[in-house]
This record gives sequence, structure tokens and C-alpha cells, in this order.
Amino acid sequence: MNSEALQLFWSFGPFVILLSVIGIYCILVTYNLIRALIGVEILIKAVTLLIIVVGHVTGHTALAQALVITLIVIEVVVIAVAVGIVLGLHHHHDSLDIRKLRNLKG
Amino acid sequence: MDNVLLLFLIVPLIAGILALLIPKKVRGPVEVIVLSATGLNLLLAAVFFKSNLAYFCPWVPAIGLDFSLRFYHFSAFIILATAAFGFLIALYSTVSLSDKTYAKHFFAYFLITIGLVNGAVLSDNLLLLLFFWEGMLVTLFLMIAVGNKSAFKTAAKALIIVGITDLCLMVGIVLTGHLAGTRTISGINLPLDALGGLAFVFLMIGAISKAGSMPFHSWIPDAALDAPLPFMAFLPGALEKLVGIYLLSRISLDLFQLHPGSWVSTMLMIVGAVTIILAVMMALVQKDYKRLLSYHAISQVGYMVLGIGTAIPIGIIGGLFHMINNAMYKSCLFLTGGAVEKQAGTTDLEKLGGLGLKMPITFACFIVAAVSISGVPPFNGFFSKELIYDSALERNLIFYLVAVIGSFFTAASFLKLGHAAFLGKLRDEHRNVKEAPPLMLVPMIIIALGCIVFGIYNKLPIHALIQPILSPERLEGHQFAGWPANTALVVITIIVLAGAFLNHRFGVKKKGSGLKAVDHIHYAPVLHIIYDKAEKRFFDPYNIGLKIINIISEIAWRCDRAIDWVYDTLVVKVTYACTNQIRKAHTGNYATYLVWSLVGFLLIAVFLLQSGKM
Amino acid sequence: MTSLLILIPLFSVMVLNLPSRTMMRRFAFWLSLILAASQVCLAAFFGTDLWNNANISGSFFQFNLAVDNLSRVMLFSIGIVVLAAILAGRELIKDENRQFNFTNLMLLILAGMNGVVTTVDVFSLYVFMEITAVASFVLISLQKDRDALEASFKYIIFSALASVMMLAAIALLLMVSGETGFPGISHALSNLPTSRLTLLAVSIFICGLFIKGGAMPFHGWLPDAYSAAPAPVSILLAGIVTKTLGIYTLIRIVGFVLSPNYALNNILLLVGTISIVAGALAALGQKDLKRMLSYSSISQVGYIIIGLGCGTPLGIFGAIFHLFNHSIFKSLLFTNSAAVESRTNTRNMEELGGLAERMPCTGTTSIIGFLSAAGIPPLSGFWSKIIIVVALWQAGFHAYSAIAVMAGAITLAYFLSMQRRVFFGKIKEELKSTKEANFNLLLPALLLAAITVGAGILFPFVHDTFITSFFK
Amino acid sequence: MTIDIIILIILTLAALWTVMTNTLLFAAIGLALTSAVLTIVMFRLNSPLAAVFELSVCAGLISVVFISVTTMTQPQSHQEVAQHNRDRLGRFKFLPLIIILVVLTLVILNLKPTPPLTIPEAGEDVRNIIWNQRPFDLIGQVLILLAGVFGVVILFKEKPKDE
Repeated sequence: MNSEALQLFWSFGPFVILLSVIGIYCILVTYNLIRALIGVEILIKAVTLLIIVVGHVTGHTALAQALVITLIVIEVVVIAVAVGIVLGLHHHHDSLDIRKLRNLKG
Repeated sequence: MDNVLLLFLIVPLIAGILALLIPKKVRGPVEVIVLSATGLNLLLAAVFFKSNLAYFCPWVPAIGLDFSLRFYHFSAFIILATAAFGFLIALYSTVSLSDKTYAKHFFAYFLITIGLVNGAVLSDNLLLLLFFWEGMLVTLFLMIAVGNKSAFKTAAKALIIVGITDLCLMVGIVLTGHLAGTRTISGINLPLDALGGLAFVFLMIGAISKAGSMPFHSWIPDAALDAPLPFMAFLPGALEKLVGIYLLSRISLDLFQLHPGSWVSTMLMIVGAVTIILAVMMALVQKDYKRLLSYHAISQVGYMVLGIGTAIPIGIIGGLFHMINNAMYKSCLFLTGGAVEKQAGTTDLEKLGGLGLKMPITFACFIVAAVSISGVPPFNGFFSKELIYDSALERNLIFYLVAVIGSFFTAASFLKLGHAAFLGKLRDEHRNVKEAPPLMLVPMIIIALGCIVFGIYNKLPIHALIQPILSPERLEGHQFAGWPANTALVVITIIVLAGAFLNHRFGVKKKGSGLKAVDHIHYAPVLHIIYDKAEKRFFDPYNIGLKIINIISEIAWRCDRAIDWVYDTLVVKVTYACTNQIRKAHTGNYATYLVWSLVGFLLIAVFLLQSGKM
Repeated sequence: MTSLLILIPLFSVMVLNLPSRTMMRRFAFWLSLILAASQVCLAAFFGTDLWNNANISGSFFQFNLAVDNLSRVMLFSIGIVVLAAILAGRELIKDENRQFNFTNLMLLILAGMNGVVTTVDVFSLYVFMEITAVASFVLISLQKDRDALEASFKYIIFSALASVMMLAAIALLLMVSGETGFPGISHALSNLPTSRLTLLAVSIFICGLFIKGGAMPFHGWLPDAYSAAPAPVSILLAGIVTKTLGIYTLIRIVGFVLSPNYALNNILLLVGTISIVAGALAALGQKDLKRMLSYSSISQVGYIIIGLGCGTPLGIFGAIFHLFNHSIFKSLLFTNSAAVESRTNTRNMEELGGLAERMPCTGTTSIIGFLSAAGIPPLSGFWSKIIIVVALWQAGFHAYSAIAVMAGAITLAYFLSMQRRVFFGKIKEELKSTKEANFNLLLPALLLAAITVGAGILFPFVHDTFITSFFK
Repeated sequence: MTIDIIILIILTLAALWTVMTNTLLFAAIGLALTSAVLTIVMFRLNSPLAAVFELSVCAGLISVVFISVTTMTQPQSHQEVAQHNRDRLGRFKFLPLIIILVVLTLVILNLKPTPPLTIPEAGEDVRNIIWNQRPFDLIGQVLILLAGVFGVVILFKEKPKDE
């Protein structure tokens, strides 16, 4: 890890942070289940970018791409299952409102 | 040869597990197992009594836990006593619990307790001691819990109180091990400096709480009503005193250098004195046979703690002698209580009376034990109390006075108890009461005879059992056995006892049947004015005295309740307030939870990054 | 050999699904049972040499897998808890089709967890954690009732956040060390222990693991997920899944990969203590049996974390041993709660009472479980707790060890109140006809209780077998 | 390099639009757009294979999934939508503020984007890494796909029991 790579890394770093903030903000404030999943997606985009950037600046692009491909497969499966659960919740509540999800508490 | 020590653990534990495994419906084998196991235990203890054995086997070296046992004169003494009481009480219980469904469980836990007590007494490693000690906590809980319906609550109370003090013991053990650099008990001898004092106090809390001293006593009176009766005779009556005082004397004699006049010694004496006086005050106003005894079980601990706390040889000898004496007469008293309960069906003093003629042997045993506990010469309690008086006087007059006053009330309350239960008018429903079965009488008689023997021939226990515990140089120039050296003290004691008797007569006259007999003279037309005045003038001091006693009893009651309140209410309330806050915080809104996580993450990240900059 | 741990369940799932599903239904249960049982036996009786023997697996797959004693402990626990969950599932999941799906998912989750505990590559660790997590999402919402779906959704959001954090940390570690294998990362970090990038990576990583493991204040999803999941799934989830995903990985990363770091240890101690105390307090106020057990789980996880936070070998051993004990006694307690729920159709402790009379076996094993959890000798929970307390004391964290001891009182309090409200006392009129649970629920309960008692009594053996290898 | 920074800014804006847009449909399209922009970044950072994956799977498949689930969940009534929009505006208006704050913090911490000097060359072959060095991840992918299949079977196919 040389200083040049570090500098290059930090030129991309701020955007990763910005994307994460947008994603987390979306998860926190939305009242819609699907939007929450979109927030998660944006978080994953941020981390994908981070991996690619790291691979790029350290010269391990091949490894980074291998990781990203696996990550994308996992992402799809997680989203598919999550969408299934959202549909199930919609079936029960007849709405996508997150505020309905307060049955379990205490 | 030294492996024989393991038998002290294996025999009762295996027998206990066997007893648990036997199906509920089969009764005979359980009793056979209990009697043979306790008998074998007694035999072992008697055979090896004079030997010096040690067993060592590394167990968990990483935390300094070795399976190391040491059998020498002190532990042999406690083991022998345990075995003897265990056998006698087992004999008694086979009859007294014959109609109880929980008998099997009781016997199993009884045997396991004996095994654990043997282990605790034998263990020469602090952590091993803790292991057995915690095990005793569990069997204590289980033995109370098998009793009647409300027993579970009492059991939980006992578990919490003893559990908390056991935690103190644990802290003390860790601290002691840390200070001494070893966890082998026989290798520790620490000075009582600041940290050492702290360790001593923690260990002491564990020890005196096991013995049932104030302020860790409040489960005992409750257990008296709820737990099976042999339990009371066995654990709070005899065994817990034996192990608790054993540990107390071990820590004050061997583990730490306790000097007369040190703050720890004074503290022990204060604990002892307070326990004596408050518990006996409580005992005085009780209206239940077992509950009254249980408060005495607490009060007598005060004498032992006081004696050992003086840290002078005569006090220690007195305390230890009192320990074995107390175990004898207190278990005997509980056994008579059990006999009364079994035969008359109640232990409520208001429903008892005149049983003396129906149950003469029980009554005789009661008298022997009661005069022993009251300290009437020449029974055993007298000699041990005299030794303690002597040591208390040497330290401070106040302690002596407290001890003597305690003795006065002890005598008074036993006169009351004996009078209410065995004398007076026989109630109609008790017409058909019979003497207890022989198997219940035999243990009582043996123990009562023991009280007499240990009194008259007190050289035997003091020379054979107790004096070897102290190092020879500390005994130099002292004579403990035989008639007390200080005749003045004996005279005072006798005066006090006589005072107690007179006081009783007086009370009976005023309130009891004696008073009613003279009612017609009292209310005669002319005389009643004179009587009124005479009564007012004459009896006022008594009334005032009674009131003061009542107030003190009330205060004692309040203190007792306050301690109870701290355990039952304050701790619980604070805990539940926290609990409710935490529950309210969990609103079910996952965004809230996410915010917690993110805040946690940011704090952690900032903290770690800061640490890197340094 | 180690790769078979993952490949055999994978092939089993394929074999079960390729031919007609109806034909394979009966077969599936026995197959999964045999797989889990053989894993238990292999992990218990064979040393690490067997597992790392390359000749058995051949050179076809060159996996980054290794088994040390920590993995062995985990493999054993995984096997036993999966076994219990499969048995409970056969009893409690009535629908045949659903049970078949359940069994298949159990096999997948088994493969996933085996992968987690054997991998030596941090990205593969992530992959296997995701497999386990996805299978758990599906398992939680197996019955598709409202609460379960809600809990599952919360779990997905938290798990996704944790995964993203882990991936970010993996990327940063890749940046620092240039590779993703444990040895390489460990080597690179020992050269750069206090670089800001390293510390950022570490803090992100452990927070991700805290979320997965449910330490306070990262635990929001956990009580919901445990309590709303179907009974057999909560056994699995509480017993082993979150422990493998969060706590095992935490131990692996902090104890074996990262270089010792005083600040990190402080964080672990603090988070652990918060978890212990707040978890225990929260458990005290619960009415729902499973929810109480969930909070208790958080509290117990706290003990593991502070053990790890000591930073000494003894502390790490205590943490591992408590992890093992916890997975045993917590799945035991959840099995008991499943038995109670299956017979009474309620988990509300206010409505229960006196069941010990009707369900003696469940009641007794539950006593063993809670005594072990509360740390009463000679049960195994006592040993691990005392080791953690002693380790804390020796490491100089006297205040933390005192708190750990004091919290034991609260633990005892809530378990006693649970025991009293469910099993002791007078039996309610409407519960008079309750029967003891079926064999399929009793067998795992007895098995787990036997392990708890056995590991406690045979502690010297456990100690000699495992502790020596951790002190190397 | 300046062009990279511009693309990254576009990426951020796309994400911002995704989050703040009015309807779910636009949000899903915004997500696809974000993925597409990310693909461009990946191409520019010497990661073509991953970029192709990202484009086809994330921009394509996931957006399709989101759009179809949006249409599958029944449309809300007008009033509800209006209420929802008011609520949403209230809650989301802080996001740009927060973004600006974060950027300011980053500038203060001296983490602002600076044009790099050189770009290192690509190393090994991706296929070699996937097939020969990390076959483990492939097994993992198979396993997680199987888990996903069961999830879809259970969650989409089976009817809920309690009705």
C-alpha cells in the first residue's frame, strides 16, 4: 500500500461515503417497504464501487471483479427473497407501509 | 490409603443419585439406602478420625483449581459431627416423613448435601471449596422447595439471599487467591491489611451467612414454616452452623492473622452481639414452635461469631464448643418440634398445651435441650457460654452484657415455649395424642444424652475435639475444660437465670390461668379499688418493662423487615424500573433500532480511530 | 475432507430434488438426520488431523479450508443443534411439502455454517454467511404468518446493513493487505496495527459482526426474529445461526486474525457489558417465553464478548467454551419452549403454570438448561462463566468481572421467574389435560441436557482436549 | 481523471434522485440508472467483466424485479398518495442538507477528490481467479442460488396458511 494508491483511493472514497449516506438515509426515513429495499440496493452499489476502486488502486482488478461477480449473485438472491417477504407482508396488511410493522415490540 | 478420602464424597453422592433414580412408588429401598449411606459415612468418619490424610489431583490448573482434600483434626471433627447428625436425622426422618410424597426427593438431596458438606470441609483449595459451597446452595434450594405449597417462594428467597452472599464469598476467594498467590488453603496466611481486610470481610460474609447470622438470616424463619421439618433440624439447626462456623474459624485462624483489637475482630463481635440480641427479641414474641426455634437458631450463631470474633483463645474455644453444643441441642429441639407436629398435627402454640404427660420422653428431651440452650449448669450450653462470657468480658463489658441479656431472654422464651406446649391445659382434640414412635425418639434421646455428657464431662469434647484446632503455643497456660474459672460470672449467670424464671412466673400470674384463679377476690366489692391501686403501683414497672421489650421487639421486627424490604422490594423495584425503560425503548420500529446501531458504530469508529492517532 | 462438509449437503439437496419430490420426501428427513449425526460424531471423536487430510478429498477442489479446534467445537455444536432442529421440525411442521422444503433448507444452512466455520478466507466467510442468512430469512417466514414476515423483513434490513459493512471492511482490508486470506491479512495487519485505514476497517467489521451476533445496541432485529420464527427455526436460529454468523466470526477475527489492540478490547468489554446487563434486564420484563429467551441470548452473548475482550488466551478460551455451552443450553431451552407451545398453543407465561407436573421431562431438562445458563455448578455454564470472570480478573478488569458476577443474579432472577411461571406452581384448570411432548421433541431435549451435564462433570476432559491447543 | 469525478458526481445525483423521486416506478428506474452509471465507472476502472455483470443483472434483472413488485402491489388511492407525498417531502428534505454537511466534513478532514497521477495496469485474469483460486465462492453461489430457489418457491408459490 503506497501513498500514491492511497491518494487515488481517497479520490474515490468520498463518493462511496456519499452513496452510503444516501442509502442509509433512505432506509431510515422511508415509510415504504420497497423503498427500504432500494436503500439497501444503493448501499450495495456503494460497496461495489468501493471494491472495484480498491481493486483498481492496488492492481488486483481481477480479484476485485471476482468478488463483485459473487457479490452481485448474492445481491440478486437476497433481493428476490426480500421481495417475496414484502409481497407476503402486502398480502397481510394490504399496504406497503412500514409503520404497520410494529406488532413485535417490548 | 489417602484415596479413602474420596469415599466421603462418593458414598453420599452416589447414594443420593441412586435414591433419585428409584421410582416413586417403591419406598423401602430409599430408606435402606439413606440409612446405610449415612451409617457408612459415620463409620468412615469414626474409623479415620485420628488419621491425617491428604488427597491431591490437579483438575483445572489454568485457573488454579486442584482437587485437593485434607483430612486433619479440625475437618475430621466437623465430618464426624456431620456424619453423626446425618445418621440420627436420617433415622428420625424415615419415620417422620413416612407419609410424605416428597420423602424420596428429600432423602436424595439430604444425601447429596452430606456429600457436598464433606467436600466443602475437606477441600484444601479455595476454588474447590467454592464449587462445593455453590452445590450446597442448590441442594438448599431444592430441599426447601420440596416442602409445602408456599415453599417455593421461600426457597427462592433463600436462594437469592444465600446466592448473593455466595457471590461475596466468590469475590473473597478470588481476592484471597490473588493476594496469597496460591489457592491452596493450607498454604495461605495473610496479614489483615486494607486489601486483606476486604478479602476477609467478603469471606466472612459467605461464612456467617451460611451459619445464618444477621443480616443474612431472614429466610430461616420462613423456611421453618414451609420446609420439611427434618430439614430445619438438619441444615439451619446443625449442618449450616457446622460448615459456616468451620469456615469462619478457618479464615480467622488459618487464612488470616486475626488479632484481638483489630477492626475486623471488633466488627465480628458487633455482628455477633447484634445477632444475639435482635434474634432473641424476635424469638420471644413468636407464637409458633418451629418459628420460635428458628429465631433461636439465628441468635445462637451470634454467640459463636462473638466468641470467635474476640480472637483470644478462650473465646475461640468457647465459640467452637458452642458450635457443637448448639448443633446438638438445636437439632434436638427441632426434632421435638417435629415429634409434636407429627403427633399433635400443629406447631401453633395457641393450639397446643399439656402435651407433657402425653409425650413424656419428648418432653424430657425438650427439657434437657432447653436447659442446655438456656445455659443452666451443668449442661453443655452452660460451659460454652461461660467461656464466651469470659472472653467477651475481657474485650469489652458491653459485649458481655449483651451476651448475658441474650441469655436472659433465651431462658425466658424457652420457659414460655415449654409452658405453652407441654404444660398447661390439655386441649380436647389432643386427648388421643400418643408418644412419638421409637425411631423418632432414639435420635432425640441420643442427642439429649450427648448434651448431658458434653456438659458434665466437658473435658472429652474440649480436649479431644477442640483444643487441637488451636496451635499449642496459643493454648499455653490456659485451662478450658472443667468448671469455669471465673466464679463471679457463674454467679451472675445463675442470678440471670433465676431472674428469667421469676419473670416467667410473674407473667403467668398476670396473664395466664393463675391470674384467673384469683379473679373473684380481685373483683370483690371493697377490695378491687385497693387491688387496682396496688396493681397500678406494683405492676407498672412490669408493664413498662413489657412495653419497652415490645418496642425493642418491634424495632427488631422492623430491622428484620427492613432487611427483608431491601431484598424483596428495593432491589426488585429498581430492577423493574430499568426493565420497563428498556422495554419501552423497543418500540417495534426498526428505524429506531437502526439508529442505535449506527450511533454505536460511529462511536466505536471514532474511538478506534482516536486510539490510532496516539 | 473438510470440503466434504459443504459438498455432501449440497449434493444431498440436489439428489433430493432431481427425482420426483414426492418419492424423496420420506427419505429427506432421514438423510438430513444422518448427515447431522455423523457430523457430530466426526467432530467429537476425530482430531484435526483427519479433517485437514488432503488425501481424502483429493486435489480436485483446492479449497481455502482448515479445521482447528475452534472449528471442531463449532462443527460439533452445529451438528447437534441442526439435529435438534430437524427432529423438532418433523414434529412441529405438519404440512408435508413444507417439511420437505424445511429439510432442504436445513441442509443448505448446514452447508453454509460449515463453510463459515472452516473457511480461511474473509470473502468466502462473507459468502457463506450470506448463504446461512438467506436460508434463515426463508426459514423464519416458512409459515408466512404476519409476525414472522415482519421479523424476517427486519432481519433482512439489518443483515443487509451488516453484510455491506463487512464487505466495506473486506475491501479496506484488501486495500491494506492486498489479499483476502486470513494469514495474509493477519500478517499485513501486524505490520500496520495503527494505520487509520486498518482501524476503520476493523471498526466497520466488528460492528457488522455485532449486528449479526445481536450484541446491544446492535440487537434490534434479534428478539423479533427469535420470537416470531417457527419453533424449530428458533431453536436453530438462537442456538447456532447467529452464534456462528456473529460470534464465532468475531472470535475468529478478533482472536486469531487481528493483532492485539487495547482500544478494541475496551470496546468489546463495553459492548459485552451493555449486552449482559441490558439484555438481562429486558429479559426480566418479558411475558412471551421465546422473547424472554431471546433477550437472555443477548445477555449471554455479552459474556462471550467480554471473555473475548480480555485479550488473554484464558479469556478467549472462556469465550469459546461459553459459545459452545450457550448453543447447547439455549437450544435446549428453545426446544422446551417448543414443547410447551406445541402442547398448550401459547407462549404467554401468564397463561401457563404448573406444567412440570404434566410435562416432567420437559420441566426437568428446562431446569438443567436454566441452571447452566445461570452458571450453577456443576453444569457446563458454570465453568465457562467462571473462566471468563477469572480471566477478566487476571487481566486486570476488576470492575467488569464484578459486573459479570452481579449480572448472574439477574440471570438467575429471570430464569427463576420463567421456571416458576411456566413449570412450577399450581396447574391451571385449562392445562390439566396437557400431555408430555412427543418423542421427537423429548429426544433433542434429553440429548442437549445430557451434553450440558456431561460437559460440566467431565470439564477436565474438555479442558485437556481443547484448552491446551488454545494456549499454544 | 476529471471525467471520472464528473461521472461519480452523476452517480451520486442518480442515487439521490432514486431516493427522492415521487413514485416507486421512478425510484426503480432511478436504481437502474444508478447501476448503469456505476457500470461506466467500472469500465473506466479496468473492470469490464464485473461491469457487464452489473449492467445485465443489477440494471436489468433487479430493476425488473422492483418494477414488477411495484405493479403487483395494488395501487394506492389518490388521497393516500397525496398524503404520502406530503409526508415524504417533509422527511426527505433533509437529505440534500445532510449530503452537503457530509461533503463539508470530508473537505475539512482533507479527503476531497484529487486527480490521481497514474493508473496501475490490470493484473491477473479474472477467469483464472474465479475458477482456479476461488472455486469456493462458486460453490457458495450454487448454494445461495439453491437457497434462493427454495425461498422463491416458499414465498411466492405456497399460499399463506392462516386464511
